[in-house]
Amino acid sequence: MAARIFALLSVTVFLSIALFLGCQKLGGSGPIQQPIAFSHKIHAGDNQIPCLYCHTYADRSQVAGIPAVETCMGCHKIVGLGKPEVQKVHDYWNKKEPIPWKRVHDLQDFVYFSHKRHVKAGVACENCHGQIAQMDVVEQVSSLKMGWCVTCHESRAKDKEQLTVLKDCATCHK
Amino acid sequence: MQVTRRDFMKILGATGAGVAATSCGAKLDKTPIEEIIPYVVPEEDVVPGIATYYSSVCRECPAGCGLVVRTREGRAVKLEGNPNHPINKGSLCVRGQAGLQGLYNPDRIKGPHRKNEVGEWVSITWEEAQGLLVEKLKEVLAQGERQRVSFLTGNISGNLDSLIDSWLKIFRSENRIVYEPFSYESMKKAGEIVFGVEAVPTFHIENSDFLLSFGADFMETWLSPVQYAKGFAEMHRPKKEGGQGRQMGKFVQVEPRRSMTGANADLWVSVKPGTEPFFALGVLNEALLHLWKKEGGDARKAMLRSWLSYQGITTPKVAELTGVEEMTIKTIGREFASAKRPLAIGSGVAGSGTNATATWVAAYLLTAITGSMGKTVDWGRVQNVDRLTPFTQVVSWVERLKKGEVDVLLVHQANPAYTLPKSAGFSEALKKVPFVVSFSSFWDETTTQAHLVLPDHHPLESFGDYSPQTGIHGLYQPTMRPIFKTQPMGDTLLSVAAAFPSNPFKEGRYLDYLKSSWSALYPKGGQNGSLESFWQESLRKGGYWQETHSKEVSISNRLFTFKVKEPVLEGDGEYRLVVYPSVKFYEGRGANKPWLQEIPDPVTKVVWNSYVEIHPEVAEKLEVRHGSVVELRLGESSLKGPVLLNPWIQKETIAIPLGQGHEEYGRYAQGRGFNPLSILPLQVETVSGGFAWTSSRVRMAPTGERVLLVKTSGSIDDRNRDIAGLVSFEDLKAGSVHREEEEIQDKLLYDESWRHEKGIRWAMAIDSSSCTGCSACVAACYAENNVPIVGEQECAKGREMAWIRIETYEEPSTKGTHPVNVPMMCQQCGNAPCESVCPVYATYHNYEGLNIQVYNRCVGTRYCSNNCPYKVRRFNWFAYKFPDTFNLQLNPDVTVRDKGVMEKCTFCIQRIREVKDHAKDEGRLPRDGEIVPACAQTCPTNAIVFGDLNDPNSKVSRLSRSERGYHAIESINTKTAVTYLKKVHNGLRTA
Amino acid sequence: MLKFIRNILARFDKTSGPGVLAVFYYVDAAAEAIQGLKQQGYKDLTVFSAVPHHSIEEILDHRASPVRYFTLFGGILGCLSGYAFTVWTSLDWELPLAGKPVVSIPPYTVIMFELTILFGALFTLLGLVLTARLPHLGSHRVYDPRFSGDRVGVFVRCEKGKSVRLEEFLKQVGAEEVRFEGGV
Amino acid sequence: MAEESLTYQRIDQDVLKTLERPGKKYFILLGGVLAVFLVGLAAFINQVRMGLGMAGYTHPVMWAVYITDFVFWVGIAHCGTLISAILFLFRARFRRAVYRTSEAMTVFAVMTAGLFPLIHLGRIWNFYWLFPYPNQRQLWVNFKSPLIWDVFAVSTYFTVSATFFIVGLIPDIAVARDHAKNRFRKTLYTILSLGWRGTDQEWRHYYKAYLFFAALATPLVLSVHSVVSWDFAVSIVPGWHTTIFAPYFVAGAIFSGVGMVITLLIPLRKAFHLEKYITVEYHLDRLAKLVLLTSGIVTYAYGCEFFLSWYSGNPIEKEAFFNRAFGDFWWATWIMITCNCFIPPLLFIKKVRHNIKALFIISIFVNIGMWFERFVIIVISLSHEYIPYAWGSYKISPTEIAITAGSFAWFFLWFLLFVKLLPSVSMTEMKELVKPPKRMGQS
Repeated sequence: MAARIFALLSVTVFLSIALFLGCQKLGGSGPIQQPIAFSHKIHAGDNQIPCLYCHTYADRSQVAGIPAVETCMGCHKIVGLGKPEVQKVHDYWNKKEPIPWKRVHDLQDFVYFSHKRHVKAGVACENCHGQIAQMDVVEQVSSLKMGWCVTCHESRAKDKEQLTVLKDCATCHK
Repeated sequence: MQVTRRDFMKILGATGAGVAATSCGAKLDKTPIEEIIPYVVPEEDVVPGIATYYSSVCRECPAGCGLVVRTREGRAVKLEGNPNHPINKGSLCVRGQAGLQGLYNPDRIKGPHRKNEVGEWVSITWEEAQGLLVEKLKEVLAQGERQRVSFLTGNISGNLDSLIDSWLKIFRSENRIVYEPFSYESMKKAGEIVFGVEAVPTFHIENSDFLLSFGADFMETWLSPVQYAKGFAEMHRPKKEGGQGRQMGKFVQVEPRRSMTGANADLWVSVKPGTEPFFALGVLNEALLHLWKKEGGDARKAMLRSWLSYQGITTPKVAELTGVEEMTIKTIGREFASAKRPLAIGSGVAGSGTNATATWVAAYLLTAITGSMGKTVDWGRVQNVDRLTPFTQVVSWVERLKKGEVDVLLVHQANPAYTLPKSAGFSEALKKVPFVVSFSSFWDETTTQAHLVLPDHHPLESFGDYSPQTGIHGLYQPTMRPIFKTQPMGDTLLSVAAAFPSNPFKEGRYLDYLKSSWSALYPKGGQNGSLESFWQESLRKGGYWQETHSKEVSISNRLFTFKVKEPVLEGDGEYRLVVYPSVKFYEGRGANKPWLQEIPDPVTKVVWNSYVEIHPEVAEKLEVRHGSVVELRLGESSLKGPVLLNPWIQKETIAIPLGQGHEEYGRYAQGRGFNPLSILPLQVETVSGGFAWTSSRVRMAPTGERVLLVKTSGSIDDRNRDIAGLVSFEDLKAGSVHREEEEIQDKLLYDESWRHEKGIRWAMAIDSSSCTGCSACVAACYAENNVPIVGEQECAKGREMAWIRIETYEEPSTKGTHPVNVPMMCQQCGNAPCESVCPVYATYHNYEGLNIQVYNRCVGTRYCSNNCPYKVRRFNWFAYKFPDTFNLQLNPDVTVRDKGVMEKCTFCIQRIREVKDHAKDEGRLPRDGEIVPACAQTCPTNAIVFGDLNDPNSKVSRLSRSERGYHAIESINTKTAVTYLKKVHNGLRTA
Repeated sequence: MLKFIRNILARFDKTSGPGVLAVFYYVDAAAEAIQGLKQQGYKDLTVFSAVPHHSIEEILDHRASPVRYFTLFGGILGCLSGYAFTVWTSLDWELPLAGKPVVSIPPYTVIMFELTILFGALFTLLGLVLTARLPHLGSHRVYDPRFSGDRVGVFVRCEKGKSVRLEEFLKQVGAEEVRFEGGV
Repeated sequence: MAEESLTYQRIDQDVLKTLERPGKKYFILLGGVLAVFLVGLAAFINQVRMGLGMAGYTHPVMWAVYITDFVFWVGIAHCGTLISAILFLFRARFRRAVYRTSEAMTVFAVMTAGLFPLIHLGRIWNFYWLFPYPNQRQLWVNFKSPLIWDVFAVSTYFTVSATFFIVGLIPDIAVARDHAKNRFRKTLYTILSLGWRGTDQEWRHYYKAYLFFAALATPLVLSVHSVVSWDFAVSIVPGWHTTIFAPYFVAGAIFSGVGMVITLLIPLRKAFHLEKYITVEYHLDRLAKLVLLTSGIVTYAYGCEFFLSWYSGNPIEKEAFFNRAFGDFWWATWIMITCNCFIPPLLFIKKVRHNIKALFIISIFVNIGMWFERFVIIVISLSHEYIPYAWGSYKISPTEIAITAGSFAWFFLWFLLFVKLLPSVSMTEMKELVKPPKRMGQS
């Protein structure tokens, strides 16, 4: 009798701990359906278009920037005509409407993150975004959680002084 | 800068840059997937995540300060003064800072409206609206009578002004009223009487060494408050220049109720209301006497003396009349006369009775006889108030309205139903006008009585120009796409005009009209380059300023026929009523801006309400206390309001601020406080025809009720705790002011040697001597740091969220004659008591000496606030909402704090970060003065200086070493990063 | 499964029988019986009582309980882990606070103290559980509910065949009731 | 002495009688307490939803009733441990009859107290950040913060006192188990008794362990209230920053705790007819004397505080204490002084001490006075700190009243369940007082 209850209790405790840890999911997201089946593999992989060609602000602003429809049209006025997904771009362009992309990489609003600083520090896009050039549908590869950021910041510090700066809360929290 | 381009711009067209929405909520699961909306065509000025700045002009009052508007992702997020503008030189006042809340106000009229048969407002399209107006105007035109169309505007100098005049001519009308509640008629008139020049000059307060003001509130609302506050700070600064030892100007303010300006005076003289002219003449008399003794007599002096005796002025008589001691009058007269470049001004609104012109006559004479007229008064640069319709004409225009002599009335930037005294009967007159059109942005008291509303763009959304003074042409431009379906009034007028055959305008759009008119300035400038580049350059700079040449004036003979009259007072009450303009609301236009409602009045520290100021002894007599409601009665009219005790007011005087008591206007203004204009009699200044604000005697009786009247101040006595510092200029000059370094060493449990002395330590130096208490910094902080407003009930619990507050202490040792303003924000202590008590490291000391608050780490134990000796931490008691459309103003660089989180000032760390980011791109360190926190940026008197304390050459470290420097409550060894500089008062020698 | 655990536990249980259980009313009678049994060379004695009685304890003459070592060990472990944990976490992410050194021992003393007590108490509990073999999950056959009341019980392990002499002895010294209990 | 007339059997009978099926009155009482608790719970849930602004906090007064309640309940807890552990080590005879009740009170009071630091959190949903556990953020807690000391002190205190309580119950529960008639109770007691049989081996280790528990609980009880007092004393708030706080708080805690024990015992002994076990002349008399002693210490501490603030010459400190006595909250201070300094000395009079009603009323006054002591220290000190401009006031809100009432209900809920489920007088310890049945003595 007593033993049974003891067993039950310990299972409950174990489960609740597991549940608690499970809630704090550490991985990234799954693939997200976009309004246009845009493939980074075709653009960045097969066609070798540099990241900064479309994400033009990555080396000069906090945000990398999502290309304007005009940018898409720059090529697709000529390239890929007739393909149904490209036609969608034309539709948006003709309607003068922006494309409602779904956000894949979303940082919390209390985080200050500057693409510029990271790009200038020589952090490759793939470090955080993964092998984008091989993804048909982009998914979040890194957790983008604080611990993940801190681990990288720690590893990149050359000396103690730099570590202090890189691990200062105010470096990333606003 | 093409509007067509901007048409593509999405207001919220974001990009990916964090639009500061909610924030700190812990989210265990993934948040719902957001959408990112890119541009269709990229905006060439806009890089998402990077601020873009546009020059503009502040249109919150007629002063016309220059603006630089910070925009992010196509939204204006912060207003700052234009550093190159000759008037405000980079600073803004509290009203200017709050301009954004006019732009984003949720109570703005969101499109054109028509009143239907049953008196309800119906939303219509612009085509319908313009059609309706055209139809009405055609009817009027068909009748063939002149002057049937009337146009009422506020002070809108510049091209819009001339456009309206030409536009009216289409309808054979010159019936144009330019109405401002504060219109300076007595000043203009006095200029004419004394010098034969009917104008309002500019004053160079910075050049004077003795300023005597008869109630002019030049740091609050009078003419150009930022400009004059700057001038005052320069004049009143203990200077070391010139190798002649230290110098510092003196300032004497004469008024019945101590205003914020008066609180900054070296000597505040309390006179009976309405007797300012006699006091001024008394001082003139003494000054003349002194000059006579010093320089000997001459014909002019003799004439003036005989003129004075014609007025019946003798010092004992003046003393008796004004209630001021003879010695004081003599001292002021003597000191004035012996100053090198004295300046006398006055009166302001609060002191203008029926004889206000006389005060100005005396003031001009005082400046003139000492020979400093050219140095301290500039007649070559005059204020644009000459365009204003004199009050008497406004009154007679209202009478004409009552008689039904106007068929169509158009109202722009004016709200006479609120700002005219009720006794003028404007509301009744309005009912007699068959068709009233309002261009207002708000449902104010006049607009709600209109028939058609054609809401104008906010100035920050439109093109325009404004010229506040001779040679200063401010130019403003759209800084963002309009939020609502509004239309610039210029465009509306032009397209209406196009429906008439006699349309004199070539241009179809106001921008083209403005541009072509602007070209008229082009040759004057003698510019190189094309007209277009001049236009672009003007847009970039925020206007075009010309040099002016000062004009000599001399005393005219007309003066000698001028006779000062006794003030006329209406009513038979015991108390004289003084009504004064509010530094926050002006005459009431600011009342629907919640920042202005929540920022405490600099003098009374009251929020969200208005009040009847009475002397404590009177309160004792009437057996009322703070918040007790009294009834004021004048003839038939009466009003009720809560009492506020003010020791710095004449005993037989009661004072009421303007600005509250709106019946309409918006959710923040409506039904709040009371409007003293509802009781004021229609008294006119006898000589100039201006409105006599102070001309009534009222009865006062307690009602027995008591209401909430929230003051944010606890005690105004600093109890010798080293919070407020005060020294006399004499001591400073004699070198007897020393830094009281309270070095506490070897008394600590811990060794302090680990603390970094290398690297950067961000710090501030705040000069109490310069701080006027104007609270512009508070508004700037609200705007910059997404500080929420909480409302009156919450303020009553001290829950206002201001990160910086102006603490005003009345030193008991000086019997309250020198209140000291201490702007109090987080002191970024080296030994911060808040840090060690936080259980989760949400607050800690960073490597640049800042006391960081990590909002999303905070669990809300509030221990840090308890342990903060300066009480500068604020707690989010609720989830404070930023209602639509105020949320568009939020600064994306600053987190919006969630409920349950502690927050505080971190010296605008987002600005530090921005500058450091920029400097790093250039491979250097931030330069001294490159980082400017919002409070320091806007301060009209530059009282706040920010920089690196560890750099011995930085401005802040030099100031921190000043002999006047001290740290607040130094004895508790918090090692604060803020150094306060003691206030210096330059008292008058009474010998 | 449960049976298996029970079997294992029973091996360490002196009361798991077989043996003779005597019930006494008088404490001194029980004491006398125990004394006698000891003299006769019976070692596997178990005494049941509602409260411990000095007279019986003296006769049984047990060694001091080893629980104290658990307490001592727990206390020392708590103190050391309090020290190590506070210091290590401070150094793991150095956040300067209020002008105090990153590792400041005085405030950590409180944690060290609390953990000393906590670990001391928990190890004492562990010691109690281990030494007193609690919880007793085994059989309650060798027990009488009256033992928690006012009776004293004495249980002597012995083989079934050898019980008769013992039973007689126990009755003789004043046992109210004597019975033989088989094993598990 | 009363216990001379007692026998083992009698003790079992009398005490086990308290565990019999409760009457109607009990259920009415339980229902009432539950209702109040639910009101408090509703107020709390609303507060979590809306924000802490529902409480009466103001800008300078950022701690108020919740922390007052916290310190109050922690204080209440202390007396139980004093009686069960410290007096155990001192072998005080009078503790045996009353220690079980007071120990139960300790455990329930800590359970109540422990709620308040959570209730007062701005973001209670992040409360677990206060515990040092490995997390992906790589962040730890700040061990320099007195609040973390609190986390450790209170959780240690709860663990140790609950263990002490439960271990102490084992032999008694075995008795109850052996007499239990219905199935529910039988099961419950079987589990809780851990199969206790009272063998000589069990007793041998049990007593040693119990002694060590008592030995560990003794410094712990002193430390916990010291740590609680350091929440205040370690800060720089004038009126908080005092070296006297730790001993003064400990004494105050025992004072309030004994008050609460008396408040609980008087109705208990009447309801359960335990007058023989808990006597006026002996047990309550000793407790009353303890009240007298601690009231004296507390009075002395008040005197010291006021004297030192005056003698220090520190104007800020002086002003804080002047404000305490004559400021906006003068009434709270004078309630405190009246209840804690002036009323308890009535117990010097034997007649008062031995008068059940008088004793009960005085004990209630002690409870009120001690609640106000914490209120005075927390609220008044915070309302007048260093910056005169930021001085403020405070007004209690309905939410705070509801939650405070709910906390009392929560406490009594547990206590009511306790008295009917577990023996509220220790049978084992009572038996130790009674001479065991002996042949020799009989004849």
